Amino acid sequence: MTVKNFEIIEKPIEVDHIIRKVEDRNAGAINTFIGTVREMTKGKKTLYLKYDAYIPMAEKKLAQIGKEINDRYADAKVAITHRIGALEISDIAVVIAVSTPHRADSFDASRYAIERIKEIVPIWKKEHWEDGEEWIGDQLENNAYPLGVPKEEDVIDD
Amino acid sequence: MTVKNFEIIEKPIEVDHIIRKVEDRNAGAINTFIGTVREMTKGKKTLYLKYDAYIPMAEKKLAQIGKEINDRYADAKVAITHRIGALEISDIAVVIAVSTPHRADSFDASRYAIERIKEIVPIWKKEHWEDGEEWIGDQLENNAYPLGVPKEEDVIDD
Amino acid sequence: MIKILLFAELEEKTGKRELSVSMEMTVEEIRKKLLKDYPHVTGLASAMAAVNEEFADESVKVRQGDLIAFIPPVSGG
Amino acid sequence: MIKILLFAELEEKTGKRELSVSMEMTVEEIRKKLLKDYPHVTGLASAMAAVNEEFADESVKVRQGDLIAFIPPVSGG
Repeated sequence: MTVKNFEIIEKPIEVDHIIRKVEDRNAGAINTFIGTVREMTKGKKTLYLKYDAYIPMAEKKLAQIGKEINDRYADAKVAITHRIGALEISDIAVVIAVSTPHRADSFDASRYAIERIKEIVPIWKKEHWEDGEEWIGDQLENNAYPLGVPKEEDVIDD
Repeated sequence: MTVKNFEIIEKPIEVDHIIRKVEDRNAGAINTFIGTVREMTKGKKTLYLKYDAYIPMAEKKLAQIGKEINDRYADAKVAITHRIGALEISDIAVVIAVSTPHRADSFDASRYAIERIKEIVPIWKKEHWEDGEEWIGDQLENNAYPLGVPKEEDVIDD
Repeated sequence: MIKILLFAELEEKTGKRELSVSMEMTVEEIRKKLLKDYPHVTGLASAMAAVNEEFADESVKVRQGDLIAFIPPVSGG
Repeated sequence: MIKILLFAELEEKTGKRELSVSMEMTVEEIRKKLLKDYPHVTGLASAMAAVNEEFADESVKVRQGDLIAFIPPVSGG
């Protein structure tokens, strides 16, 4: 079976499975970032989320992030899986695992990965609240908006 | 069954089990730091490690680190388990899991925890190489050494 | 034929995930055509474009068989 | 009685994990006594001390029933 280190899936993500992909005899550290569905954001109660993706491009962009990490951090191994579809509160949306020989790099590379996901990976989240629903956009405020800026309520810092 | 969030154990650590301890409806992020046994350190090949601990004090100090994180990061949940005994290459020595509402805090708190472990938690590692063995000391270089400094080869930055 | 993909609020507001045009055009020209067809979908103006799964500038010429996607601000993670 | 715990290289070099003294003394006095009994265990001089599982200064008086531990530089993680 081929192991895919950069994947978009529709089923629940098994964290252990992602961690196993980055195990290495010369790793001294594995940092794992798990993004989960939070109930309250700025006083608003989320009921559930829907994620959609441009799957082939999203997997390519996740792999690109992995490559960027390999260029920056010696001997890093990276695996990223993002789930799409309907997610409930506390469900895992994304798991990033990075192993490196030394611990500082594992933290920095994992952080780098989640920030890059929010910049370049074509995945979208639609929040469903009690009183409505909305596609959430641009959580970084640093994309190009040639014709306008995102509304304040769109900018979520999670 | 009582859940112990700060534990020294002698059996393999199950990462999923530690992550489950910090799940929370208002967590948007869970950062996990996993410390593993690395084969090569500064060109020297480790065969295996032995960890020892002053168990009751070590568990108290882990809990203290959890409290320090709660004081610094709003709504954080923390769990730390450290394994002792004989560990092979790639075995997991420590798992730190921190959940927070927002991602930046989860990274910072998890990093804080591992640095503090290396400062205040009475756990010791003995490295076994092909040509000898040694208790490793002071990986941070900032403890008090009233009567001498650690030898250079003792200072490992993992 | 050139296939056009729309996502998230672009898909929702146009009611289409997939469209097509027959003529070769630049990214900019395709964007303008879509904005003319769907003037209420203002997000089309600010969406990034990708040609064959790579982000592309406005000046890129989209050829027969190519795939162009309009990518509103992403929110994965 | 006061119980003394030694760990890692301190345990290994003295050959003892546990010792005891009968008289109440300060941390400093217990440390000096150990260094006199085990002069080759130089790590005793620089180890941190904990009384009843909390780090303690040299001046702390160790009472009957207390537990003092000498803690060489730690290396967990």
